Amino acid sequence: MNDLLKELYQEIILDHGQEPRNFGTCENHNKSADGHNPLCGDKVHLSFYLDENDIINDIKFSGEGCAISIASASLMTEKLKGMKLSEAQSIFNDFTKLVKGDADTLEILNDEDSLYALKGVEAFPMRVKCATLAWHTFKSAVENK
Amino acid sequence: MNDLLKELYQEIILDHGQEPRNFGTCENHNKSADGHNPLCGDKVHLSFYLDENDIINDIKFSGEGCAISIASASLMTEKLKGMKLSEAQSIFNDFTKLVKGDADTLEILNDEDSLYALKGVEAFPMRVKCATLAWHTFKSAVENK
Amino acid sequence: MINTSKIRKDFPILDKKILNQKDLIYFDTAASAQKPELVISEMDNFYRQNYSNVSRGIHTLSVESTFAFEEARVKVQKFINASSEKEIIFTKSATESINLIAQTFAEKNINEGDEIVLTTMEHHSNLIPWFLVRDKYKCTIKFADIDKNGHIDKEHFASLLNDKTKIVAITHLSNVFGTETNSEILKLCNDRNIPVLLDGCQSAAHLDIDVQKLGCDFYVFSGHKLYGPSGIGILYGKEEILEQLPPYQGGGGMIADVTLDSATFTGLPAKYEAGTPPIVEAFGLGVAIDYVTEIGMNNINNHETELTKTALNEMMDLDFVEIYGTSSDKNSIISFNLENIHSHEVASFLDVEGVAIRAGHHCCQPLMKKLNVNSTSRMSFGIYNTADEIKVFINAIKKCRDFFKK
Amino acid sequence: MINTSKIRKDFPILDKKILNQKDLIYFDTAASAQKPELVISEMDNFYRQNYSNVSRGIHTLSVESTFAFEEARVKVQKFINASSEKEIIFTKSATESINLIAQTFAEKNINEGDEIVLTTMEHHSNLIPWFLVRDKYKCTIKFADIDKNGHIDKEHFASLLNDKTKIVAITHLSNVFGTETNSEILKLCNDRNIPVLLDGCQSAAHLDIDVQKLGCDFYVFSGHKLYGPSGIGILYGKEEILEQLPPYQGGGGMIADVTLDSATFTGLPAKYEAGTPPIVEAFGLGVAIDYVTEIGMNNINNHETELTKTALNEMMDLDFVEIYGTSSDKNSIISFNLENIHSHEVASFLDVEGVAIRAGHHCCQPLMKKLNVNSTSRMSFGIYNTADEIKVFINAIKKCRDFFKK
Ligand SMILES: Cc1ncc(COP(=O)(O)O)c(C=O)c1O
Ligand SMILES: Cc1ncc(COP(=O)(O)O)c(C=O)c1O
Repeated sequence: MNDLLKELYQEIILDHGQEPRNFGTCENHNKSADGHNPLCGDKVHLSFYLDENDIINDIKFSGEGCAISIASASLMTEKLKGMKLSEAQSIFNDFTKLVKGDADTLEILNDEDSLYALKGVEAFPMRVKCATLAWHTFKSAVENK
Repeated sequence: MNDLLKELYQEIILDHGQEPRNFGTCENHNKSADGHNPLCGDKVHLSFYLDENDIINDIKFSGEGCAISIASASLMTEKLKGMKLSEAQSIFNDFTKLVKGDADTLEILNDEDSLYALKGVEAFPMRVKCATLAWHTFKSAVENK
Repeated sequence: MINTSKIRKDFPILDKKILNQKDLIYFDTAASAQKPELVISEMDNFYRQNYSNVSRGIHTLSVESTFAFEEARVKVQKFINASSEKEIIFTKSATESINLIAQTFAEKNINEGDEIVLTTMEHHSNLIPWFLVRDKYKCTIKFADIDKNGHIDKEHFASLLNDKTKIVAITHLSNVFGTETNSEILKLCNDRNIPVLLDGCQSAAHLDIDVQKLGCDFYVFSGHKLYGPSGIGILYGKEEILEQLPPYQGGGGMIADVTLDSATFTGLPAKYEAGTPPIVEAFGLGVAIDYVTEIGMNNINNHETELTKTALNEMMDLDFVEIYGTSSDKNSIISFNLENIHSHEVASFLDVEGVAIRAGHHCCQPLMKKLNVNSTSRMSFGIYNTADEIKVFINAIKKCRDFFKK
Repeated sequence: MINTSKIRKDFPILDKKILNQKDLIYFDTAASAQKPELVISEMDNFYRQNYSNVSRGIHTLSVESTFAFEEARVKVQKFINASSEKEIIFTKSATESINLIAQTFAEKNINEGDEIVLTTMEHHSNLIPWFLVRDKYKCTIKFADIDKNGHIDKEHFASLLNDKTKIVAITHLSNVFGTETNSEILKLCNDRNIPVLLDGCQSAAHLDIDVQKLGCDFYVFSGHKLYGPSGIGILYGKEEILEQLPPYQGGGGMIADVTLDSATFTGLPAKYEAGTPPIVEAFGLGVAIDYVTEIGMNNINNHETELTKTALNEMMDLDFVEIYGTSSDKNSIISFNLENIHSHEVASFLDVEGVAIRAGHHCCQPLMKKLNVNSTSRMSFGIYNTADEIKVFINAIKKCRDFFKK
């Protein structure tokens, strides 16, 4: 089987794609947003609770989409849970670079990180939107009042 | 001087272009129309009297335009004056062919005819509209109620 | 039958190796067709030898460009058998053609409470222009049902037509099902004197089109799906209707006389071609029309329906493939999903195998909702495709299933 | 200074012999520019190697096309120094760009009794779109006076602005006079917070454009006048304004979500690019922008104003030539008439000499009326023109005068 595909669909991606973690809606949330990829119709709903110290407490997502978008959303929620908002935003930047093929310029993430599983996306530029859908939704949730 | 230009601007064309015959409006007319070349702004007004035997009696034109369009209008009025409408319409067809380079297929006009002076237009396809402006105006006057 | 191996040599892009190794198998012609050498090189040559702006100039290049441009119009006219070249308007795309008609037709003919009839399988480009009309004129849109093969339900359709129906706008060949609209549907409209717009985006490249026989009042298509260049669309409209409609865009070339207080407009087709038109694109479309006409639309149609049958039969044998519409009158387009695999995965997987297919909603979101899917994969054929390519494809989807099963 | 002899080699059409004998002297760049080899061959190559539809596909060709298309957008953005690529909309022509803004801006902002300010020298493409708005919304259009050189009368212009003025739409460089609109005119609008549309059709190829410095809210131009292909236009609009305006055309690609009852639209720029866009044309325009940027807009400007001065001086010495606008800040365009000779005769005569100029009203009928002429001849320059060509031209108009005098 082709190496690029193996890179793209690592075990962890297929796993999270089929059995996403943190799937659902947080009962107690103060931030949420809907994300949407108009090119294919994929959708994600994200909700989380940002506490008074700007820590992301509970975070969950739901939606339909391809393995990449679902796995990415699942890995994102795992990553962000318990994290400070400002740090999450830096990771947003790093992650975007990672999937676009700019891994050399990352500031926080390193190749031990679970998010690195999505590095294979760089060889499939049209899938970048799939990989970043959840992250953009996170961003709009933050910006929503 | 170039032969094509000599063909286009024969003596008779320059003459009619500068001193058009039948210039003005017929006092007594029952047919008239305005013609207009939107590409350059040239204009012609044509009026004539069609008697009960379908003979074109008096016919006059006015307007502004290039030497070709004015000369063509002038020569047309000379030609059509006193002519039966049906014959005029056949000449319309012949004339159109003549300036478009189809002189071989003419039915009435022959190379003795004064209208033949406009044969040189065939080498300047963008001037066909100039040469036929008066004729199209004639046609719409006939069609006007 | 057509000589595919000869035809394939006409398409330079077919020499492409995907990821430097796999032969390109282009199964995405419904999105846009590839271009034959002839179209590419004639346009190239036109820019080198004859280019200038059209219509307004007197010099040699202007003459050459203008005549080439108008000759292309006549080629289009003959290609779809319109009765006059005045009925052929050059636009930038089929989408623009539909917007043009929607806006101008509505301005003249549609009032509050009037009705427009579409179907539930229309492409967004034949939906949204009418939604914009609906918002503006407070009219109603009714949607004809379709069956699972993409055939319009004749009885339901008939029941929608009434004295308030001002226009019907429907696809001629569905870009999801590949099925052709039955002529009886048009007949129903003709009988009631209701103008019909046919969206010919998918039919122009696959069927022998005769707009007069079809009984449509408007027919639109895009050059890029007919082996022509990007940037050019066609609007065919019956002269007596177009003449009555107001102008759409204003600008140079569509003006008879202007003062600061008012303007009068020229006749057809210039009235609807404000501004410098897509000159070389129109010329290139003319070349593409020559090219397909030479091969013969009926031969093309035979070749493509044959391929479609072959693919359909093979795919129906695979239990992990769900096909949307399996009727035997399908033409050139097959939409499908692999069990439990998102269409994106299928498309990426096939891409690596060299096979270009499309994945997504195909600009038919309402239809996707109706089919109860998020997206589908779609393969579509053109004159250059072969049965061998279908074999590679079948093999590839099997591998894809295996890859994602583990 | 630029190296004209090197540049001339880049333009294949300059090898053309008119009527098989005369060297082509192309003085009609204001109508449409000729194309450099690079633009022609890169587009050719794109069709051979990378073509497919954009945005919606996942396969390799779709990726290549999409990235090339979006890269072209960024090139345009940088070329005119827009602050974001979202502000760059691909249309089919400047004419369409103006119509787009006229319709959407009016829908949102213009009501009965409101005012629009234009000038008396606007091109039909910057007149008629506003006439259509005037008819629809019963607003008023006011026309700023110009002097005999084509400079807008600043006082008169200022006197037209008031609280009812909703938008100002003016040419940046007159296609008849070749004079540039003074920045003070824009300042007057900026001071009053009145949005300004600049018609950049003639300026984009001759001036170094910075839309932010210019202080315009909209800027439009056509690719074909900037050495790019036909079939592509640009609309620049400030993001915060475009975001507020309603959609123009509806269709594929500009949709977020659709049901049969309603649709939501995507953000900029897709919102204004319904349907398959002019893909290869956008790419080709990007190549053209690279080409002129490499030469340098300031160098181009110097070269062309120099040529204009040379021609103007020579022509002013000829007593049978009437020139429209003789101010020294003319750029690239000279309109004129030969005494007692209609512009058509001049154009045909020059054509036979190999010199391509334009004759007619130049889509400026109101201006022609104001100048009290039926038509004019117009010569216009591009990067490939030379002082030697001007000599041939001067000689030719002398011969023309002689020919028609006898
Ligand atoms: C000043 C001006 N505005 C608008 C236009 C219209 O441009 P286009 O025909 O490319 O839409 C032109 C060119 O003809 C022009 O010179
Ligand atoms: C059925 C149908 N209608 C309309 C369109 C829109 O065509 P275009 O994008 O060329 O305007 C398409 C193609 O995408 C189509 O398949």
